[in-house]
Amino acid sequence: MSPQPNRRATGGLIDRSVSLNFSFDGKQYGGFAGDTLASALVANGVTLVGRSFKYHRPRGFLTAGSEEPNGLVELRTGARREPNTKATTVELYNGLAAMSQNRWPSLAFDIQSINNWFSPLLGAGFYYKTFMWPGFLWEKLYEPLIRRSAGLGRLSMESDPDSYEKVHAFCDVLVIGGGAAGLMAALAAGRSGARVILCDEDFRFGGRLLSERTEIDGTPCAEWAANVVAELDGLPNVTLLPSTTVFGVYDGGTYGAIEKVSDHLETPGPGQPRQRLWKIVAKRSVLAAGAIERPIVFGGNDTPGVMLASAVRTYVNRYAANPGKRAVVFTSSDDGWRTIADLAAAGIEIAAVVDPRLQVAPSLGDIAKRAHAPVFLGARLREANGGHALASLSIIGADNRERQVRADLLAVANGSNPNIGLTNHYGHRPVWNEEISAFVADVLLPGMSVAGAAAGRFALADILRTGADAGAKAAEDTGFSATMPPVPATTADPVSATPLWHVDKSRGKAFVDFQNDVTAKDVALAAQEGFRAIEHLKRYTTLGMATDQGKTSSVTGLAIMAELTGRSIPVTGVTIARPPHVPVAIGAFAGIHTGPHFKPTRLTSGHRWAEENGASFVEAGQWLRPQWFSRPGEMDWLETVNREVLAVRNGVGICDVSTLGKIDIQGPDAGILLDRVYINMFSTLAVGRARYGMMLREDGFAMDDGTTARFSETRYVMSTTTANAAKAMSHLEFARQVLWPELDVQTVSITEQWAQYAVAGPNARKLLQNLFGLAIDLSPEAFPYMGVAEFEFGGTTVRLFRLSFSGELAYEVAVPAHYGDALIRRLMAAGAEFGVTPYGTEALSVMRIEKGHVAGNELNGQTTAGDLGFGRMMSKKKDFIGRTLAARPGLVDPERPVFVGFKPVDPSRRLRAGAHFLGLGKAATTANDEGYMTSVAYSPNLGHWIGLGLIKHGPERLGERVRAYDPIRNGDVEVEICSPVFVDPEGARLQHV
Amino acid sequence: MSELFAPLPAFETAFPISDGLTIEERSGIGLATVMIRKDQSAALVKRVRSLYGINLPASPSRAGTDDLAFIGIGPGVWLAAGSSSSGFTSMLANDLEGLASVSDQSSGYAVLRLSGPKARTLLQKGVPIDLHPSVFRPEKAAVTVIAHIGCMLWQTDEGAFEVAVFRSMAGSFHHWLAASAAI
Amino acid sequence: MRLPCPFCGSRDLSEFTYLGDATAARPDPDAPDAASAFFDYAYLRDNPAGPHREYWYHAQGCRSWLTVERNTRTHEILSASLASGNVQ
Amino acid sequence: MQFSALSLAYNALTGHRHWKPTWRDAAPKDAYDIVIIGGGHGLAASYYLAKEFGFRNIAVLDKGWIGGGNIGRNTTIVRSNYLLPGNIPFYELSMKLWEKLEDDLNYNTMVSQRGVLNLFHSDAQRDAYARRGNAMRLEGVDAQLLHREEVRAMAPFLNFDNGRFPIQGGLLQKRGGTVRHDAVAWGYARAASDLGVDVVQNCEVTGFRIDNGKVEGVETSRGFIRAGKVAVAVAGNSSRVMSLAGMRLPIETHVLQAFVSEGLKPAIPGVITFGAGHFYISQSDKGGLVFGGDIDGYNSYAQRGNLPVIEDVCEGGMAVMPMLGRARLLRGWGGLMDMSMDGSPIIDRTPIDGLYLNAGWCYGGFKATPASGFCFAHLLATGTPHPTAEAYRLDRFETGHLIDEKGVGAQPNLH
Ligand SMILES: Cc1cc2nc3c(=O)[nH]c(=O)nc-3n(C[C@H](O)[C@H](O)[C@H](O)COP(=O)(O)OP(=O)(O)OC[C@H]3O[C@@H](n4cnc5c(N)ncnc54)[C@H](O)[C@@H]3O)c2cc1C
Ligand SMILES: NC(=O)c1ccc[n+]([C@@H]2O[C@H](COP(=O)([O-])OP(=O)(O)OC[C@H]3O[C@@H](n4cnc5c(N)ncnc54)[C@H](O)[C@@H]3O)[C@@H](O)[C@H]2O)c1
Ligand SMILES: Cc1cc2nc3c(=O)[nH]c(=O)nc-3n(C[C@H](O)[C@H](O)[C@H](O)COP(=O)(O)O)c2cc1C
Ligand SMILES: [Zn+2]
Repeated sequence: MSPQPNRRATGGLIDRSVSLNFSFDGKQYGGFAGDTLASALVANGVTLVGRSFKYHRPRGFLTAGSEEPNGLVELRTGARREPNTKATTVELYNGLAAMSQNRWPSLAFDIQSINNWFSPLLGAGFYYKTFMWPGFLWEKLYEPLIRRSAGLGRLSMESDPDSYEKVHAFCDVLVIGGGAAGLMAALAAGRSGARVILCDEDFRFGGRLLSERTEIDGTPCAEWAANVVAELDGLPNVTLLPSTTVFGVYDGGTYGAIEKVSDHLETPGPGQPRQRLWKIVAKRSVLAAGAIERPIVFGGNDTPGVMLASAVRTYVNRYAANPGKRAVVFTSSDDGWRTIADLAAAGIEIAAVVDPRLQVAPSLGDIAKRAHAPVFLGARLREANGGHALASLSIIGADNRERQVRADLLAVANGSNPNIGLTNHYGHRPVWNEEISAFVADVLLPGMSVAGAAAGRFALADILRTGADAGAKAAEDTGFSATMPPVPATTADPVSATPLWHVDKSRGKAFVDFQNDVTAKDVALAAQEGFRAIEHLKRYTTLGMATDQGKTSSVTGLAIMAELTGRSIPVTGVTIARPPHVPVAIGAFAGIHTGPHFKPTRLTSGHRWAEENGASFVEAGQWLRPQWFSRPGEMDWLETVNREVLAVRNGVGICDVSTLGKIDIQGPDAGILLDRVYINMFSTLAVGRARYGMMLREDGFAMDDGTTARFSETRYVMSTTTANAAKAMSHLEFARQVLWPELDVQTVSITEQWAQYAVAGPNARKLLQNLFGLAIDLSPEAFPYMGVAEFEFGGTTVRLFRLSFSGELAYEVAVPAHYGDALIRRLMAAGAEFGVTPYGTEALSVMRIEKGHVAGNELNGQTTAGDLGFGRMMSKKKDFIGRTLAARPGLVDPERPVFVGFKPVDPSRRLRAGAHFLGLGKAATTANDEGYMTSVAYSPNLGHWIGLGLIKHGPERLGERVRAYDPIRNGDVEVEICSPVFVDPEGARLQHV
Repeated sequence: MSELFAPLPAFETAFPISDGLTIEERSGIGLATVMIRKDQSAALVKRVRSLYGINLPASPSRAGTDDLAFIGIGPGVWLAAGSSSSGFTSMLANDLEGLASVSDQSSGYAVLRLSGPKARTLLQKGVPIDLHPSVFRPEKAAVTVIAHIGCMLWQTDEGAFEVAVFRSMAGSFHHWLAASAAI
Repeated sequence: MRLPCPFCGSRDLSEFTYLGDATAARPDPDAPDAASAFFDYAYLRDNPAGPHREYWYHAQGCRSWLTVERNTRTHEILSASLASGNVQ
Repeated sequence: MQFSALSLAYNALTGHRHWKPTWRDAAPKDAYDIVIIGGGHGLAASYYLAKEFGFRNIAVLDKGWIGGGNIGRNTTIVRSNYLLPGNIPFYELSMKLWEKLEDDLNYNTMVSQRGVLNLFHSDAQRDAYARRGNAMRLEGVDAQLLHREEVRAMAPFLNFDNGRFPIQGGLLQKRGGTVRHDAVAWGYARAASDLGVDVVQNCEVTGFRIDNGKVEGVETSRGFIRAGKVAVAVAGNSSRVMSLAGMRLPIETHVLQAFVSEGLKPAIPGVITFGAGHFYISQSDKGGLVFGGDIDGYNSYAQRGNLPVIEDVCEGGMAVMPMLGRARLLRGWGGLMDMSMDGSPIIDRTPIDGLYLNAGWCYGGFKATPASGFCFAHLLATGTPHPTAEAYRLDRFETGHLIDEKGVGAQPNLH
C-alpha cells in the first residue's frame, strides 16, 4: 500500500492507529478510521474522481458532504454494487472497493468527453429541437444513443442481497442535525427530561465544529462537541442516531429518517440490516441542519481542484488531508477568509486571496497578512485552467488587469444557503432574506423550529444560542420545564457576505449545476427562449434535477436568471425542495416486504396436511389454497383435476373452504340488517336453515354473494367470497354504524376462528355418519338441503351446513381452527372406505361451472344482479342497499349482456375465458361485440370444455351459435349458447339419499 | 376431551432467542369477542363486575387477570381472554345473555407473550403507536398493525406484552419477529 | 398523516381506509324523488379545498367508522368522532 | 423558427442568438371567441381548434406557468390498452395522434414506443387481460398475451422464482410507451401560439359571468374576459372551478404521487406494471427510473404525498424487481387528480349554455392529451361530440351508462 502523500502526520479526527485499505478504479490505497472515501482519496492525492453527466468533463470533489455533485462512484461489487454513491458520505471501511462511473474506457480517458466539443449543439433543450427526422429513427437510433450516453452509474441488475429494517419511534423533540445548534438544542431539551432523538447524517456528531479550529469555552470546538455528545449519551431520555439523515417531513409530525446501519462494513453482520428506515413521530422538531456553501460561476469552475472553502477546511482540519499544495481563495464572504489561516496552518501555500468586495473587515486582512497571502480586493476569477487537475487561475483585478496564478487548489466561498429543504416538504416555499442574501424558511411546519445556520444565523454565538432556545422551547411546548443551558463563550468572527453569482467576463464554460452540466449560457438560452419562470428554467435546463437536487446550484441559477431578466431574486422565485432530502435506497422503503414476504401469507389450519398430501397451492388474495393434489404418474394438472372432479361426482371428495369469509351477526335486529344488505329476505329465514344471498353496492351493481345461516333467533352466520371478505365486513360495519346505528345488531369476523371443509359427493352423508356417529342425525328429513346445525363433538363445537357448490349431496363441516388439522385427518380416515379424495380450487371451480354458479369472474364489479340471472331475487317488498340505483336505465337495459352457458360446437375444441362473442359471419369489430366468456372448464363428466359468459339477450338465444373470438391466443372457437347448468339441471343429485 | 381432536399450536417454528427477550405462545387459552347490545352498557358493566369482579374498561386497556381478562378493543367491544378455551365462550354467552353478543375466537388468534427488558424495544420497532412506559402503561391495550399484520396487544404487568394476530398469519408474523429480534 | 381515533387515540394513516364525503345522508328510498336523491348521494360528493367532513374506517384498529373533519389543503385534522354517534 | 438538426447546427454556429421565445407570453385581451381554462389538455384543444377548425381568436388561461399542472408531473405513459368500448377508440385515436405529433408540432416530444407490459399472476388475471386484449383487437389495437418465458426474455431481471405472487405472463402493447411530459406542454403551446392562440400564464379564473343560463365570460386574477364559449379543462380543480358556476360534479380530487430515481444506465425496457402490487415503472431518457403506484387515497389539494404510499410503492417494486434495492429514490412529488366516479373522463357540454367541461381524467389523462384536445376542440367547434368521445357524457352517472374499467363503482379512490 502506498503512503498517503497528502496526509499530514498529525491533527484531524482520524484514528491513525487503525489503517484501512481500499481501492478506487482497481488501484489500492490506504486510509484511516474516521475517514470518508473522499477524504481518503484526497489524502492519497487523487483529484480526478468522476465525469459529468452530459459533457463527461473531468471532475473532482466540490464539497465534503451530502450536497456533493461530482464525486459519485459505484461502490462495492457484484450484487452489492451501488451506483451514484457520494464518496463524500461514505465512511471508509477496510476492503472498500469503488469505481468511477459514466466514463469509457477509463476515468482519465473518456471517449464521450468528445461531447464537450459538440457542446454548442448540446445546449439546454437541444433534443426538443432535433432528432425528429426521419421519424422511425428515433426509437431505433437516436433514442438508444441518448439513453446509452445518459444515466450515471450502473445497477447490478442482481437481487439486492442485503436486508432493510423499518422501525417506528416516538419522541417529544426531534433534533435534526448535530452541529453546534443541534447539540445545544438536544442538550436544552434533554436536560429538561423530554424524550429527545438527535439525528445527524454524519457518522460523527459535531457538524462544522469538526471542521473548524474555533474554540468554545476555551476548548477546541471539536472537543467541546465531543463533551456535549458524551453528556447526551448519558441521558436516558436522549437517543442518539448518528449516520441517520432525516429525509422527509410528513403529515402529523411524522418524519422519515434513514440510518446507515452497516454501510461502514464490507458486508452487514449476521441478522443486521444494511439500513434502517425510521418513521419518527415527534411532537416538536428542531431543524439544525446547518447551511451549504455556494460556489461562484466562472470559466472552468468545474476543474478538479476547485472546491468550496468549507470543504477545503473540512479536508484540512478534520481529516488532516491537504487537497493541494498551492491554493487560491476566491471568496465573497468573510467566512471564506477563515480558510486562509487553516491552509497556512496545514502548510499549504496561498497564492492569492481574491475577493470581489472592495473592502473587507480589517481583521480579515490581518489573517491574510499572517499567512503571507497576496490579497486582491475588487477582483474576480475569470478562468480556471488545467483539465484533469487545476493548474492555474486567471484573476481580473479591480484594475481590470488579468493575471495568471499557478495553483492546484481553489477554495471558493460565496456565502451559504441555509439547509432548509425539509421546511418545504409541505409545499411552502422559502423567502429571500436580503440581509444574508439567502432563502430562509417562511412558514414553519407545525411543531418545527429552525436554529443555527439553518435559520440564517452564521455567527457561532448566535448559532449556539438559537439552538439552546429552540431546544428549550420545544421541551416546554411538550410539557417539560427547561432551563436554558448557559451559552458557552466564543470568539466573534465577522460573517458578512456579498454574493457574486456569476463572473460575467468568464472564459470557457461556467458551470451552475455541476452534475447536470448546466452552464450560465444555458440559463441565458432558457431566458431567451421564454423559459423564465423558475420552474421552467429548471425543467428546460435540468438545473437542480441531479442527484444533489441543486443543493449547490439552484439558488445560483435563479440569481443568474434574475440578473438576466432584470427581476429581483424574490420575484424570480425559487423551486421547491421535495422529499427525500437525500436520495434513499428503494430497498429501505420496502424493508422486509420483499420477495415472498411482499404481503403476509395466510395459511389455513389444514395447510400442513395439504402439503403432506402433495397439494400445489395457489394465491387467493393473501391466502394460499390447495389448487389440486397431484398423484404420481399423472401427466398434467388437467388429469389430476379430472380425477378429483370425477371422484366427487362418483364418490366423495373433500375441499378446504376455510378461507371463505365468515361473519357472526348477532342481536335482535340481525335479520333486519341482513334484509337491508341483501337483495333477498333473511329475516324470514327459519332457525336451522341457510339461504343464498346477493349483495349490491349502493350504485346498484353486484358486490358479493354467499350463504347465510341462521343459528338462533338472534344469530346469523354470513359467508362471503374469499376475495371480498374484508370488503363485506367493512360494508356491514358501515351499514350498522353509519346508516342504521339505531339497529341492535353486532357483527364480527369469525373467518379465522373456523376451519371449514366441504364434503361433497354421493357418499358424503355416509362419510360424515362414519365420523359423527350418533352425535347428529343426518337423515334427509332431519337434516335437509340448506339445513344447518351446531353440536358438540369430540370435545369441541362443530358447525354443519348442508350446502352445495358442486351440485352434489354436500356438507360443510366447521370446527375451531385449532382442530382443523385434526378434522381433515379424521374426515379422510372416515372416508377411506369410500375412496375419499381431497380436491382443490381447480376441481371446485370445474364443478361450479358445471352447475352454472357465479363466482369472482362473474362478480367482477361490472355486472348487475339482473345480468347474472338474479333479477327476480331482488325483493320488491323492502329497501336494500343498491335497490334504487339498480333501476337506472343503463343497468336495466335489455341490451346488457346476460349470463348463460356455452359449449364448443366441435367438442374437441378448447374454450378460453376472455374470448369475446361475435355473431357468426360478422366482422370482428367493437360494434359487433356481444359479450365475453367469463369462466371455462373442461368437464370430465361431459367430456368437453364448457364455459360461462355474458352475451346480449343470452337466455333468449339458447341453441344459437356464435363465435368465441380470441385472437390474442389464436383461439377462435364456434360455440353454442346453452343453459349455464351443464350437469344435473333438475338438481336431483343434491338430494341423494 | 380431545381424544378425537387434538389442537395444534399456531406457530410451527421456534422463536428467536436473545438475551433479555422471551417469546412463548399462549396456547389453549379462551378468547371471545364481547359486543355490547344496544343500550345495555350500564347493565353489562354491572353484570361483569358482579360476576367476575372486573371493571369493564371503557378504553383500550385490559382489566382482569390471566384467568379472566377483558381487553377493550373497540367502542363497546372487548376481547375476553381466559386461561382455558374449554367452555369459555359458552360461559360468557350464558353469563352475559341479553347484554352482549359473544363470539368464540379461541382459535381465531395466535397469542404470544413477549417478556424481558427487550420486549418493548422489539415491539416498538413494529407498532406505529408509542410504547414508551410513560405512555403505554401496564394494562394498556391497542389494536394496531405490525408489518401489515393486524394485531391486538396489551401489557400484562410491567414489561410483559401479549400480542394476538390472526392465526393464519402466524407464519408471516414469525418472519417479522425473526427479522426484528436482532436488537 | 395521523388521525385521532376517538377510541384508540392518535393512529397512523396506514391503519385506516377512506370512504369520503360524510355530509349527505342516505336518502329516503320511498320518497318520490328517490332516484335523483340517490344519484346525488352516490355520485355528487363534496370536494372542497379546505375543511371537509368525511368517513374513515379504522380497519386495522377498533373497526369504527369515523366522521373526520380535515382540511384538504393542509391535511390538518380538525375533529374526529364515531360515525355511529356513540359516545363510549 | 422551424426546429431541425440543421437549424440547431446553424444556431450552434451563431451562438444561439436567433432562438425566439418558444411561445408568446401573451397578456389577456378583453374578449375572445373561445376561452379555454387550463394549460394541459387546454393547450391541445386550442391547437386543434386553430389548426383543424380555423379558430384564431382563442385564449388558454392558466393560473400558473405552462406545464405546471399534471401535464408536467405525470409518469409519461401512453397506451391504448383499455377494456371498454367507450374508451378504446378514444385512446387509440390518441395513440395515432401521438405517433405523428412530432411532425405535427415540429417539436420533439420524444414519443418513445418501447412497449407497455402488464404482468399477471393468476389465471383469473390472465383471463381478464385476455378479455382486454381481445377487446383491443376488435378495435384494431395491437395487443399480445405473453407467457412467462416470453416475459422473461424481455425482462430477465423480474422476480420470477422467489415472489409472493409468481409472474405467469403479461399483456403487452408494443405501441405503448412514454412521451416527454414537459415537451408536450411546450410543443403544443408553441404550435398553438404560432397559430395565433394567446397562451396566458398566471391568470387564474375566479368566477364566471353567467346571464340567463348562458356564460358571458370569466372573471380572472387579471380582470374580466368576455368569451363566446368557455371551456374548462382544469384537472384536479374541476370541482372548485365548476362550483364557481354553481355546478356539482361526480368527481373527487386526490393526490397521486410519482417518484424518480437517480440517473442510471439503461436498465428497464419500456413500461412495466406489476398487477399484484401497486407499482409501475419506466426509465426516462435521462436515466431516471420513473415509478409510482396507487393514489394516496383521500381527498387532497395539497399536491404532495404521504409516507405509507411511498412504502407501498417501493414494496411493490422490490417484490418484482429485487435489483432495485440499491437504486435510490431521488425525488417524489404529487399531482391533483380528478378522480371521477367511474374512473373515466367527461368531455361534454354543461347545462349552462356556452360552458363546456373536460374533466375526470383520473391518473390516466396524459396519454389522452392529443385526443382529448382534439375531441374537445371538435365539441367546441361543432357543438357535437366527436364520435370517439361520445360516451364521455356528464349525465351517464344519472342514467347508469357508466364506463367503469375496474368495476369498483362510485368509489373514486379505488379507481
Ligand atoms: C403523478 C402522476 C402520474 C401520472 N401518470 C400518468 C401516466 O403515466 N399516463 C397518463 O396518461 N396519465 C398520467 N397521469 C394523469 C395525467 O397527468 C392527467 O390526467 C392529465 O395530465 C390531466 O390533464 P389536464 O390538462 O386535464 O390537467 P393539467 O395538466 O393539470 O391542466 C390543468 C391546468 O388547469 C390550471 N387551472 C386550475 N384551476 C385554474 C383556474 N381557476 N384558472 C386557471 N387555470 C387553472 C392548472 O394550473 C393546470 O395547469 C398522472 C398524473 C399524476 C399526478
Ligand atoms: N460564518 C458563516 O458564514 C458560517 C456559515 C455556515 C456555517 N458556519 C459554521 O457552521 C456551524 C453552524 O452550526 P449549525 O449547527 O447550524 O450547522 P452545522 O452545519 O454545524 O450542523 C448541521 C448538521 O446537520 C447535519 N444534517 C444536515 N441535514 C441533515 C438531515 N436532513 N438529517 C440529519 N442530519 C442532517 C449535518 O450532517 C451537520 O452535522 C457553525 O460552526 C458555524 O460557525 C459558519
Ligand atoms: C417523467 C419525469 C421525470 C423526472 N425526472 C426528474 C429528475 O431526473 N430529477 C429531478 O430532480 N426531478 C425529476 N422529476 C420531478 C420534477 O423535478 C418535479 O418534482 C415534478 O415535475 C413535479 O413538480 P414539483 O415538484 O415542482 O411540484 C421528474 C418528473 C417527471 C414527471
Ligand atoms: Zn380506532
